[in-house]
Amino acid sequence: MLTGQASTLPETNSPIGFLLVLAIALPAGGVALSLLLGGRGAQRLAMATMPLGVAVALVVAGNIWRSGRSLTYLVGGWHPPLGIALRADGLSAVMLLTTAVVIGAVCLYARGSFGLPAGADERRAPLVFWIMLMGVWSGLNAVWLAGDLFSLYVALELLTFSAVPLVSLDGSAATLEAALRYLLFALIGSVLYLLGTALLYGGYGTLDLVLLSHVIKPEPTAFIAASLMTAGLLAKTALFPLHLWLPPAHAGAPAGGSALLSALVVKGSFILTVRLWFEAMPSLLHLGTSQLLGALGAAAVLFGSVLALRQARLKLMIAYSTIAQIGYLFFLFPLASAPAEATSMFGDDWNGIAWTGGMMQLVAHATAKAAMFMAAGLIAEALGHDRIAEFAGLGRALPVTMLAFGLGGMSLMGLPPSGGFVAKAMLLVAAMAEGQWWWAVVILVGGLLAAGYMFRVFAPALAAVDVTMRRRVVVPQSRQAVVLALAICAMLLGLMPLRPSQLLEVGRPASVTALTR
Amino acid sequence: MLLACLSGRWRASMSRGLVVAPLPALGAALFASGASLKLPPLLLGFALLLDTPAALLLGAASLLWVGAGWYADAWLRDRPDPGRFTVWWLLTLTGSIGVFMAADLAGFYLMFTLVSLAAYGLVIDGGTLEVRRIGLIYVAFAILGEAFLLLAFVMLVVAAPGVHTMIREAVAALPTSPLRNATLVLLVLGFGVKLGLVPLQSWMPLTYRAAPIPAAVVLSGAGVKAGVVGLLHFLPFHAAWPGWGETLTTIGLISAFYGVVAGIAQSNPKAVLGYSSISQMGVITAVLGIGLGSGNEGVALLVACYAVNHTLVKGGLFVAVGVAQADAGRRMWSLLLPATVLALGLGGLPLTGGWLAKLAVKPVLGSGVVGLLGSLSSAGTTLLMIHFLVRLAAVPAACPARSMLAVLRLTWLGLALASVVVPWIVVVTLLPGALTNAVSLGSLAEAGWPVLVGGLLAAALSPWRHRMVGWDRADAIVLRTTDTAARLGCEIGKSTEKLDLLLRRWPVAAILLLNLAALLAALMLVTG
Amino acid sequence: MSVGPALDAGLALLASALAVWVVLARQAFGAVVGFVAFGLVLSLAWLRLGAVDVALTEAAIGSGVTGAVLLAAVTRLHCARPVVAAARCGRRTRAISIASAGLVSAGLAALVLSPTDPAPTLAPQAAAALPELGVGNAITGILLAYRSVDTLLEKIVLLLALAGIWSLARDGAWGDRPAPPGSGRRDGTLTLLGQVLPPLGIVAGIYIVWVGADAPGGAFQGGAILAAMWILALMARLADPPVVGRIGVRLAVGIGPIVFLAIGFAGFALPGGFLSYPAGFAKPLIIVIEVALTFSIAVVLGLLVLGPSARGTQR
Amino acid sequence: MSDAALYGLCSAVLVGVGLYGTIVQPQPLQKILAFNIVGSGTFLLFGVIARRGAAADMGGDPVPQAMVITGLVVAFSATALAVALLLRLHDEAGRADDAPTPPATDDETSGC
Repeated sequence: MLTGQASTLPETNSPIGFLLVLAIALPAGGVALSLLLGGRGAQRLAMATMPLGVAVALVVAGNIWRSGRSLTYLVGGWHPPLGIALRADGLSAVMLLTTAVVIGAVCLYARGSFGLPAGADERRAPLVFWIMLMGVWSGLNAVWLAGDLFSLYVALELLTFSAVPLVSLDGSAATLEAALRYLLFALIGSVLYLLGTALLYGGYGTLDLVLLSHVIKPEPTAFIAASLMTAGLLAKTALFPLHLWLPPAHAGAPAGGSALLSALVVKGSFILTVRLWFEAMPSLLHLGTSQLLGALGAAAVLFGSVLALRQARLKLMIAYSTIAQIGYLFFLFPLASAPAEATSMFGDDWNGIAWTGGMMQLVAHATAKAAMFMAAGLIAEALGHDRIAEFAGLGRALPVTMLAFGLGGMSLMGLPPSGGFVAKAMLLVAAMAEGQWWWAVVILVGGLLAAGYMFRVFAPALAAVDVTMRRRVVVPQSRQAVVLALAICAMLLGLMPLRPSQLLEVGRPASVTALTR
Repeated sequence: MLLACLSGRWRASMSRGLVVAPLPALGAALFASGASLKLPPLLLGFALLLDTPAALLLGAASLLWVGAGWYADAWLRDRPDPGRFTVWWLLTLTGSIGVFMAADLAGFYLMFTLVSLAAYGLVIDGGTLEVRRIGLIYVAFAILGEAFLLLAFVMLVVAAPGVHTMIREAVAALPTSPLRNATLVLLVLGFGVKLGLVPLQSWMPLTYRAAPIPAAVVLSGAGVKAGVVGLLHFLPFHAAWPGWGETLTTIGLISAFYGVVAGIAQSNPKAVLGYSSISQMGVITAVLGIGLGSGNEGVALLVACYAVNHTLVKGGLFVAVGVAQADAGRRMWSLLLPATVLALGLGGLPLTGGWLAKLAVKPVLGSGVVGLLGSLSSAGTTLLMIHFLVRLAAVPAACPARSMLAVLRLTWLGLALASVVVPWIVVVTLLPGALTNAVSLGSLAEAGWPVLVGGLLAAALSPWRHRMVGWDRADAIVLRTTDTAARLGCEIGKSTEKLDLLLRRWPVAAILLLNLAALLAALMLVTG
Repeated sequence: MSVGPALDAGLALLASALAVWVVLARQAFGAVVGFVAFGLVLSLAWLRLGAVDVALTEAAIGSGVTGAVLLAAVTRLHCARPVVAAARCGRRTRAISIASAGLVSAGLAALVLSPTDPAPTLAPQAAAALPELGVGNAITGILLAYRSVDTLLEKIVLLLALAGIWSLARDGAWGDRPAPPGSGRRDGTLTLLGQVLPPLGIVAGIYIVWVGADAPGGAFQGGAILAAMWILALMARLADPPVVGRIGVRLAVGIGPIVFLAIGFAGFALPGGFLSYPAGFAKPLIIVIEVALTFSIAVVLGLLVLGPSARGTQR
Repeated sequence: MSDAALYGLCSAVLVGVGLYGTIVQPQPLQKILAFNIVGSGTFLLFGVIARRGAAADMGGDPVPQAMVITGLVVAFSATALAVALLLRLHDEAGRADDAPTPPATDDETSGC
C-alpha cells in the first residue's frame, strides 16, 4: 500500500441497506415538500413521515440485533474513498431508535402548540416548526449513518440550520440574540472541524471513517487535525466551558423545540466526537487526551448542576441540567479507553461496560430530558409562567405532567429503576474497576446535586396548599399522556438494561474491546 | 409477595387500604419463616429471597405496618389532603417490606432508596417551615447514606463476577476483593446513617420529633430496620474480622450510651424515643460487631430477635405518645400501665419481650467488659425509659374525634400486647435452648439488676431533671450546621454564577475554544 | 514562468492584507467593501491553483452574492443607530486572542510546510470512473455522482436556511414580499446596469450550466450568476420581489431538490441503488438534475439575499 | 517556494486573522465577516491540498475542489441566516429602545 493512500474496502450493500438511505431521505424530502405544500400540508407531512421513520428505525435496529452485523450502503454504488458509504452499527441503530421515539413524541406533543385548524391560513411559526423538525430528523439520521467526515460536516450544518430557527421562533429580542449567538459559535465550531477535515484529507487521501482508521498514524497531521475537529465538535456539543450559547438557546425555544435541541441535537456532535476518537483514530486516544475530555465532563457535571440549582426559571434550570448531563457523556473517553493493565485487576470487559453505560446515559438523558422540557412547556402553558418559586400546588393541578417530570428527574438523579440509574451505575462500576475512582466521586456528587434541583421543583409543587391553583389554560390530557409516555420510556430503559447493551455491542469500535485484552 | 404488595398498593387508593396493604407481607413472613424461599428471577432481573432473620424482621415490620395503617387511617380522616400522605405511605411501605426480601443488589438498592426517600413525604406532612427544614435535613442524611451505599455496592459488583449480582455472591466475594476495606467502610457508613450510629445520628431525634405520629411509628419501628437487615445481609459474617468487629462494637457501644445521655436531656417524648432508638441500634451494632469479629453467622438470628422486639415496642411507644396527646388524661392508667411495661421491657425487665431479646444477645456479649457495658446500657435504657414515661405523663392533650380515640386505643393495646407476645413466640420457636437456660432465678436476677440500677438512677436524678432538660444541644448544633452549610452553599452558588457570567462572555469562550484545541494537540504531541 | 511566483506571492500578500483590513476595520462598511475585494482576489488565487470551478463559485457566491447580503445589511444597520455602545476588547484580551489564533495558524503553517510525500490524491480514481458517467468535468461527476449525498444534503441546507430566514418575518407579514434590496432610490447607473447586465448574465449563467458537464462550470456557478442578475434587476427596481407565499415561488424553490431526490429514488430500481444512474443515461439524467438544481439555486440564493417578508412592501 | 506552500501559508494566515476577528470584533456583523475569512482560509487549504494532488491530467485533485464548492454554498447560507437574524435583532432592539425601560444588557457585545 502506498503511504497515506487508502485503498477501497471489499464492502457490498446489505440487503436492507436501502433503509439507511430512507432514514435520511424521508425527512429530507419532507423538508422540500413541506415548503412546497405549506400550511396544513407541512403538519400532515410530518405526521405521515413520523410512523414511516419510526418503522425504518425499528426495522434497521431489529435487523442489526438479530443478525448481529452492521449494515452498509454504498450510495450510487460508488466505493469509498471516492464514494460515500452509509453504515449502521449497533450504536447507529440505538441512536436511530432514540431519535425516532423522541421525534415521534415531539410530533404528537407539538400538534397541540403548532397544529392548524382545518381551513386555516398558513402561519409562520407552525410551518417553520414542522420544517425544522424534519430538518433535525434528517440531519441527525445523517450524522448517525454517514461514514464520511465531509458528509458529516454537511450533516452537522444541516442540524445547526434546523436548530437555530427553532430557538428564535417566538421572534423576541432575547431569543433572536440567543439564536444569533448559537449560530455564530456553532459556525466557528464547524469551521474548526472543517479545517481538521482538510488536514486529514491532505494527510491520508480519504475521509471515510473506516479507511481512515486503517491508515492513520500518530503524527502531527493527525494530532492537529484531531484537536481542531474535537474542539469544533465540543463547541457544538456545549461541553463546559464552551456552553455560552446553550442556556439562552434551549430555554428560549418553544417546548417542543427545546426538547429536540436538548435531547438530540447536542448529541449529534457528541456521537461524531466519539466516532472520531474511538473509530477513526483510536491510536491517538492516550491517557492525556482521554483524561482531559473526562475532566471537562466532570467540570460540566459539577458546574452545570450547581447552576441548575440556582435558576429561578424552570426552563433555564433544565437547560443547565443539560450542561451537566452532557458532562457525564464525556466520562466515556477515560473509562472506555482504559489500558489493559488498568482493567486486568478485576478481569472483565470494563471498557465495554463503560461504553454501554455512556450510551445508555445518552439515550436515558434524551428521553428524560425531552419529557422534562415538554412537561415544562405544559406547565408554562397552564400557569402562564415558569417561575419555580410560584409552583405551589402544581402537583394537584397537573398531576400527570408532574409525574412525567418527576420520572424524568429520577433518571437525571440516577435513582433506580430508571435508565439514568443503570447508565450511571455502569459508569460507576467501570470507574471503580479501572481504579479511576475520581470519576465515581463526580458521578455521585452530580447525582446529589441533581436530586437538589429536582427537589427545588418538587418541594413547592407537592406542598399541601389550601388555595387551589389558578390555571390559565386547561392542558389537554392527551398531551400530558405523550409526555408521560416518553418519561416512562426513560424508566423502561432501566428495567431492561441488557437489551440495548446487546445491540450496542454490534460493531462496537474494535478499540474498545481490543484494549482490554 | 412484593408484587402482591404492589398490587395492594394500587388497589388501596383510599386510605382504608392502609391496613390491608401489608397483610401479604405478613403472610409471607409467617409462611416462609424458618426456611429460605427463593423466587425465580422476575422480569427485571430482581430476585427475592427471605431467610429466617429477614423473615422475623419482615413479620414484625408488617405487623407494625398493619397497626400503624389502622392508626393512620383514623388519623387521616380529619385531614384535608389524605391522598398525598397515603401515596407516600404506600411507597414507604413497599420499600420497607421489599428491603427485607430483595436478593439482588439493584433490587435492594431500589427498595432501600424507596424506604428512605419516600419517608420524606411522611415526615413533612406537618407542613410548617420548621418541619420542612427538618425534612430537608432528613433527606440530606438519607441521600448521604445512599451515596455511601451506592459506592459500596459498586465496589461489590466490581469485585464479583458478572454485572447483575445477587447479594450473597457479592458478599461471598468480598473477602478477596482488593477494595475490601473501602467497601466495608462505606457499607458501615451507609447503613450507619440509617441506624443513627454516632456520629451520623443527628437526623433521627429531629425527624421523629417533627414527623406526624403514624409516620414516626413506622419510621422508628420498621424503617430503621432496613439498616439492620442491610448490615445482616452485607457484612461478611462467614469469616472472622477481628479488627473490624471491634471497631463496629465500639461504635455501637458509643451510640448506645450517647443515646441515653443525650436522651435524658430531652423534654419532648418523641425526641426521647428517637434517642432511645439511637441507643438500641447501637446495641444491635455492637452485637453484630462481635459476630463479625468472631465470624459467627448465628448472630444474625439473635439480632433479628432483638430487633423484632424493638420494632414492636418502639412503634407501640410512639402510639402511646399519640394516645397521650389525644386523651385528655382521664384514663391515664390504661395508657401508662402498659407503657411502663413496654418501656421498661426495652431495658430488659424480666419476663417482658425486652427481657427475652436481651437474653438472646446476652451470650454474644459475653461476661467481659463488653458484657458489663451491655448491662450498663440496659440500665441506661431503663433510666431513659423512665424519663420517657415522665415526659409522656406530662404531654398536653388535644381533643380529637371520639372515633379516632377508640381506634387509637385499640391500636395501642394491640401493639402493646403484640410486643409482649410475639417475642415469646419467636424465642420459643427459634431459640428454645436460650429460654430454658434463662428461666432460672440467677439469670432473672442477672437480667433484673440493670433495670433496678436504672430505676435507682432515675430516682436519684429526678431532682435535677429540670436542669438536665435542654442540656444536650446536639440538634441545635445540627440545625446551626445546616444553616452554615446552606450559607456556604449559597456562596459557592454565587461564585459559580460569577464564573458562569465570565465564561459566557464571547471572547472568553472563543479563546477557551482555541486553547482547548491547542491543549489537545500539545498533549498528543507530548505523549504521542 | 518567472511571472508566476511573483503573481502568486502578490495574490497571497494581497489576500492576507485585505483580510487584516476586514478584521481590523472600525467601520462596517469599509470592512464589507474590503471583503468583496478579498473575494475577488481569492478567485484569482483559485485560478492560479488550477481550480476554475472553484474560482467561478468563489467569484459568484463567495464574493458576489455574499457581498450583496453584507452590503444590504450594512446599509440597513447604518441607518439604525447602534443598539449597544460596542465595548472594544481590552489590550490583554487582544494579546491573548492574538496568541491563541496565532497558535492555530502556527500549527497549520507547520503542517502546510511539511506535506505528505507523495501527496495523496483521488484524481486518478475520479478520472477513471468518469467515462462511465459520460461527463467530462470531474467536479460535476463528484458533486452529482460520487459524492451526491453531500450535494443532496447541501440542497436541504439551502432550503432550511431559506425557511430559517423566512421564519424571521413578522407574523403579520408572513407570505408577503420581502423588502426590495438597495437603498430604495432610483439610481440612473443602477437602472442602466440592471437593464444591460441581466440579459448577458442570464446567457452566461445558462451557458455555464450547459457546459458544466464537460468543462468547468455547473449548477452552483450558473445558479449564482442567475441569482445575481435577478438581484441586480430588483435593485434597479425593474422588478418586484416575489410574494413568497405563492405556490409558484414555493415550486421554484423546491423543484430542484425534489427532482434530485426523485431521480435518486428511481435508482433503487437499478443495481447501483439510490442515486445511481443507468448505463448510457447518466449524462442526460445529470443534466436534467443540473437544470432543475440551477433553477432552484438561483431562486433560493436570490430569496436568501432578499431576506424575510416585510409588511407594507406591496405596492 | 512552490505555489502550494505559498497559498498554504496564506491560508494559515487567513485562518488566524479571521479567528482573531471572531474573538475580538464586538459587532456581530464584523464577527460574521471574520467568520467568512476563516472559512475562506479553510477552503484555500483544501485548494492547496487539491493542488498537491494534481494527477491524471488534472490541475488538482477534484475531490477537495468539489468539497470547497459545497462548503462555499453552506458558508453563504450561514452568512445569509446570520445576517437576517442580526437585522431582525436590530429591529426588535430598536423597538425596545423606544420603550421607557432600557433593553436588557446585550452581552453579545458587552465586551471583554
